[in-house]
Amino acid sequence: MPFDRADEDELYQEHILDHYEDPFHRGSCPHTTHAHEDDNPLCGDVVRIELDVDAAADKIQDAYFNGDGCCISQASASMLVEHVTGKSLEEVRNFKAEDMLALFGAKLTPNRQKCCLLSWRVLQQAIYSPTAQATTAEPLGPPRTLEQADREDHGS
Amino acid sequence: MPFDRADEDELYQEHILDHYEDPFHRGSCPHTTHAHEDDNPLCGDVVRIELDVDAAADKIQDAYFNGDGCCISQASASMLVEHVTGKSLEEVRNFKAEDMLALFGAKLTPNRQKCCLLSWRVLQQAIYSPTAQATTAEPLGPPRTLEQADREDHGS
Amino acid sequence: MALASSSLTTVSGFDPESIRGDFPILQTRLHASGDNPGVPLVYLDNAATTQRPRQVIQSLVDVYEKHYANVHRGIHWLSDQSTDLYEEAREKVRTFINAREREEVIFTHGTTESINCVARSWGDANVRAGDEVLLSEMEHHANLVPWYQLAERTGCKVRHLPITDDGRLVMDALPQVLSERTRLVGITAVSNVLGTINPLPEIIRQAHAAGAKVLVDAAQSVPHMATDVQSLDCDFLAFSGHKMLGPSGVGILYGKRALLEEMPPFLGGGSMIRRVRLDGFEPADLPAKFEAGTPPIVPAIGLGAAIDYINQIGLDAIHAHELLLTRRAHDVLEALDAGVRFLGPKPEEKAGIVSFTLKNVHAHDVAQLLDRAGVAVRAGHHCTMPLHKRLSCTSSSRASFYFYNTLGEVETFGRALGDALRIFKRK
Amino acid sequence: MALASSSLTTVSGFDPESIRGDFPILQTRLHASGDNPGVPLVYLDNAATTQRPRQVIQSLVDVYEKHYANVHRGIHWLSDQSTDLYEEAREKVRTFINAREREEVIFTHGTTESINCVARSWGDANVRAGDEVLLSEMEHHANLVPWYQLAERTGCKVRHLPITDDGRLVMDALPQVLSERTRLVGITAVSNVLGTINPLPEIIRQAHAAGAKVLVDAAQSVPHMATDVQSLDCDFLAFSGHKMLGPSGVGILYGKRALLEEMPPFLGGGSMIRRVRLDGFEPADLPAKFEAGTPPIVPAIGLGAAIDYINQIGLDAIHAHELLLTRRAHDVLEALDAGVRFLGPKPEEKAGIVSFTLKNVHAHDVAQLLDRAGVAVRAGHHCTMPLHKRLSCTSSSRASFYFYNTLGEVETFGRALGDALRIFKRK
Ligand SMILES: Cc1ncc(COP(=O)(O)O)c(C=O)c1O
Ligand SMILES: Cc1ncc(COP(=O)(O)O)c(C=O)c1O
Repeated sequence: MPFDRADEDELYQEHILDHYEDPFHRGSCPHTTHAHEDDNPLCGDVVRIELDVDAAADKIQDAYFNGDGCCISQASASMLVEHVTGKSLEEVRNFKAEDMLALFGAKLTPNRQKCCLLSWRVLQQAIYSPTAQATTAEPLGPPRTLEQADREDHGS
Repeated sequence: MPFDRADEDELYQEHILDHYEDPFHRGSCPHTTHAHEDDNPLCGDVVRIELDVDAAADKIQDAYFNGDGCCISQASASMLVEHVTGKSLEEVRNFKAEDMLALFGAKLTPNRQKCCLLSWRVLQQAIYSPTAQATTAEPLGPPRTLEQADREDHGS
Repeated sequence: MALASSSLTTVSGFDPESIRGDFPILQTRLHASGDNPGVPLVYLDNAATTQRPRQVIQSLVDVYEKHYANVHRGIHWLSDQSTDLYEEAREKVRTFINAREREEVIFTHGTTESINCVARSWGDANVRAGDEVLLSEMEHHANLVPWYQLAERTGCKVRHLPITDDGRLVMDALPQVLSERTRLVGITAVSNVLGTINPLPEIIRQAHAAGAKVLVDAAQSVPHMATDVQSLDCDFLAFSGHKMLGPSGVGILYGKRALLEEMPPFLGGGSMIRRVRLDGFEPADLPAKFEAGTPPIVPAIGLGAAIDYINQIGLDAIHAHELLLTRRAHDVLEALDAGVRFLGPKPEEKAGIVSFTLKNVHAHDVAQLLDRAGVAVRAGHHCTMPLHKRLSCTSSSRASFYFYNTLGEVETFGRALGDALRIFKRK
Repeated sequence: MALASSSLTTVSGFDPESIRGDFPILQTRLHASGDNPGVPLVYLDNAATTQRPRQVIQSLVDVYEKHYANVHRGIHWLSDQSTDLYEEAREKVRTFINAREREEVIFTHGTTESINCVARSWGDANVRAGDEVLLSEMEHHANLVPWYQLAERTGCKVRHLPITDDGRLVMDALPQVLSERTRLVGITAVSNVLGTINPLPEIIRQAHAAGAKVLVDAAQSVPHMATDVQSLDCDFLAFSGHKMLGPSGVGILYGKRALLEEMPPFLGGGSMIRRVRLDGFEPADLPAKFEAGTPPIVPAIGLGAAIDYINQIGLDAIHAHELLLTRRAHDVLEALDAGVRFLGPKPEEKAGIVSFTLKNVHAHDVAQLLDRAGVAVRAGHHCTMPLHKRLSCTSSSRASFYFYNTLGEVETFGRALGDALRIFKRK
C-alpha cells in the first residue's frame, strides 16, 4: 500500500524556508506583458505571476510573483519565478508538472502537491495571458486551457 | 434480540388450510349495503369485503369476502367474515388489530402480520363505506381513516 | 441425480465448495432449538443482495482499526491513508468496468441514487416538455420512478419498449418507439426478475443513431458478467456494491466525462464545490462535483476488496457456474409437476435468476414454506410492478444465484418445494 | 502543569483512559520506521469524523457474518433478522433525539443528503420566487449550497443572519432578516469551525412566529449534547453517523410527521412506492417514502450500536469533558505567544472545537508540522468559505475533541505547536 510518507523534516528544510521567508522577486513586475492569478480554493492559497515577455526574443525577461498561502505554495512560487527568468517560452511550455515537483525538491503527498503545483499552473496560464497594457504583446500560440493543464498534471 | 421465529408448522396447520381451501362465504353478498376493497401492494394480496348491515338493529346481518393472495391473507379473511357475521357495529369497531391476530391463531412475523391484517383493515373501512345501491344505509358515525387504522395497528 | 450433479460441477470447472469457507454466513444453521440442530441456510436471494467473504469484512475492520479518517480534506497521516485507499478503490472500479478515466467513476450510495442523480442533474438540464424518455417494460422501479418524477417536473413523456410473453425485448419495436424526440433510453442490462440479458450493443447503437443518450441499469449484470463501458459505449451506467459482495451503502455512477462535465451538480454540500460565496457557488472538478459531503469511505474501500475477490474467481467462471445452476433449477422445478410457469426466457438466454409461479400456491406461501427448510428465496413483485402486470401476475417467487451456490443447494430447493406442495395437496 | 491536568481530570468526573482501550485506532503509532518507534496518534480531527469503538466495529461484523439480507422485502429468516435489527436501530435513533414517532426518523446517507432531501422535496414544493430562505453566516457548505441550488431553481432569495466578530449570531438582527416572506430558517446547532452553540429555542420561536419552518443542521451537536426534537420544536433535523462513532455511510433526517406526509418523495425507486404503473406511481407510507432503494442497512445497525455506546458514557459527561479539553487548549495556545487568533467565542460558550490562526504560520503548515508529531488537526476552510471570508481569513487550523481525547493529548498538541513555531522562527 502506498503509505510512503514524505519526509516532513525535508519539507521544512533550509532551502525551502529560505524561499518562504526571503522570496525571490515577490512583488510587481516593473514592465508586465503577461499575468495570471489563481487560487487553490481548498486551502485558500493564492498566487499571481507577472511576466515581462520579450516576444521577439521568445524569452522571459523578468518574472515576479505575489500571493498568500502555505510555505509550499509560496516557496515553490519563488523557486519557479527564479527558475524561469531568462528561459524561452518553449522551455516554459515543456516544463511539466513533474519538473516542478523536482524543482521543489522535497517529497510531497498528493494533497500537498496541489500546493506546489499552483504556481506552475498559474505560470502555464500566464504565458497565454497578455495584459491589456502590453499592447505590443503577440499571441503566443493556441492557449492551453486549465483543464488541459489539469489532465497533464494527473496524466504525467 | 427479537429473533423468535413463528412456528411455521403452526402457520400451515389444518385449521388455517381449511379456511384457505374451503373458505367461509367467499363470493358476493346477496344484499350488499357496505363494501370495501384494498390491497397490499408489496405482495399483491387483494381483499374485498361486502356486508349486509342492518342499521336499525346495529348489526352485521351477512358478510362475504373475495380476493386473491397468500394463504394467510385469504384464510384470515375467511375467518374474519365468519367471526363478524351477526356482530354489532360496536363490536366490529372494538375488534382491534391484536384481536385479529389472536383470531388467526398462528404466530406471525411482522411481515406476515400485514397479510393477516389486510382483511381487518378492509373491514374497518367497509363499515363506513355504504354502497351506492344501498340508499337506505345510514351514516355510521365519523369515518376512521386508513391512516388512523394504521396507527392503531402499530400503536396497540 | 447426485452423480449427475457432481459431473455437472466438473463441467462448469468451478467448484463453489472451494470458496464457501470464505463466507461466514453461509455456515449458518436456521431454526435450531433445543435438540433440533436446525437446517443449513440455502441462500438463494442474491438478486436482492449478496453475502460477503471474510476478506471483504476484514477490509472494513482494517480501515476502521488502522486507516480511518475523513478523505480529501485533511493533510494529516490518517487522512492521507483514507484518501489513498478510497482512490485506490475508485481505480479498481474503473478497471473493473474499463472506464477510460477515474473521473468518470462516481461513488454514490447505490444504483437507485445513481439513476436519480442522472434524472435530476442530466434530466432537468436536458429534457423538456414534449421530449421522450424510453424505458423497457421490464425495468426495476429504480429505473422507472425517477423518470416518472422527471416527467412530472418537465412534462416529458415516458414511453416503454414492449417485451414478449417469455420476457425478451421486442427489438423490432425499437425503431417505432425511438424517435428524434427521444432524449434518453433507460435500459436494464439484466432483468432482476426475468434474468433476461438484453442486447445492449444493438440498443445503444440505435439509440445513438436517433440522438438519444443511454443509461444502463447494470445492478444485475456487473456482479455476474464482464462489463466494458468503452466498448458498450453507454453514456451512463449504474450499479450497487451490495449485489457484488460489497458492503452496504455504496454504489457507482459511471458517466462519460463530457456529459458529467456539462451536467450541473446534483447534491450540494462540502467537496462538490470549488468556491462558495454568500450569493452562490462554483462546482468542483470531477469526480468530486458529484460526491457531496462525506462519501461512503469505508463501504467504497470494501467494494474495492470485493472486486479483488471477484477478479480472483473470474467473471467467466462465475457466469458459467450460474448457468449450470439455472439449468438445474429449471429442470428441478419442471419435475415437480405443479403447474410451474417460468417468468423469463430459457436458461441459455438469461442470468442466474429463476422466477416462477405455481398453479395453486401463492408466492408468499412458497417463500414461507421454503424458509422452513432453510431456503431463502424472494416472493412478491421484486420492485417490478409494471412487469408483473404485463405478465398478468401479481407476484412471483424468485431463486437467484451467485457463484457460491451449489448444485446440492438447488436440489435442496427442489425437495423443499416438493414438501411445500404436499402441504397444499393434502386433500 | 501535570498536576493541574490531573486535578482537572477529576473535575470532569470522566476518565477517558477507562475507555480508550475500546478504540483500536487510538493505539496507532505514526511514522515508525526501522529503529524509530514513531509517535502515538493524537487524533484531534473529530469534527471531520470520529473513530469507532470495538463494539461498533463488531456490530458490523456480526451482521455480515450472521444476520445479513435485504430488509423489508423478503419473508425469509435472514431478511426478518436484518429488518428487525434495522428497525431496532431506527428506534434507538428515535429515542436518542426523542422524536415522537419512528416514522419521523428517516435513514439517509449523511447530513448532506438529509438537507438536500429537504431542499428538493419540501423546498421545491413550498418555496416560490420572492420567498426567502434564511441561513446564518456560519453555516457549513452542506447547509448553504442546497439552498443556493433551490434559489437557482425557484428564484427565491437566500438571506443571511450575521455573526459577531467573535462568532456568535447577532440575535438582535433576527427580527430584521425574518419576515413573512421567510419560508425556512436553516441553522446549525453548533458551528463546525467556531464551536458556537446557537440559541436554537429562541430562533425557532421567532421563526415559527414569522410562519417559517426551521431546519437544524445538528451534525456537530447530536454527537456531543442531548437533543430533544420535541422540546426544540424544530421542523427538520439532520445529522451524520460517522461523526458520532457510527459507520461510514449513514445519516438521519428527522422531520415532523405532518410535514413529511405532505412532502413529495425525493429519490425514486424501490421501497418508496406503494404502487407503480406504467404511467405513474403512488408513494409509500413513512418512513419508506424517503428511503428509496436498498438503504444503508448495516451502517444503520452500526449507528444503533454507536448510540448504545454513547448512552453508556452519557452525553453530560461527554459535554463536560470536552469543555475541559477546550479550556485547556485555549490556555495552551495562548501560552505559545505566537499571535494566536481564536475563531469563535470563549470556551464556556462553545463545544469542543478550537479553530485558530497564527500570525506567521499558515494553517496548512501548522497541520503538516503537527502531523510530524502525530497530532491530527485539520487545516483549511472546513467547508465554510463564507464564514472564513466574514472573518477575513482564508484558512484556519482546527483541533476538535471527542470524549476519548485526554488532557495529555492537549499538552502534546501544545508542545508540538511550540516546536513548529521554532522552525519558522529560526532567524
Ligand atoms: C455543521 C456540519 N454540517 C454538515 C456537515 C456535513 O456532514 P456530512 O459530510 O456527513 O454529510 C458537517 C460535517 O462535515 C458539519 O460539520
Ligand atoms: C435491476 C435493478 N436495478 C436497480 C436496483 C436497485 O438497487 P439498489 O436498491 O441497490 O439501489 C436493483 C436491486 O434491487 C435491481 O435489481
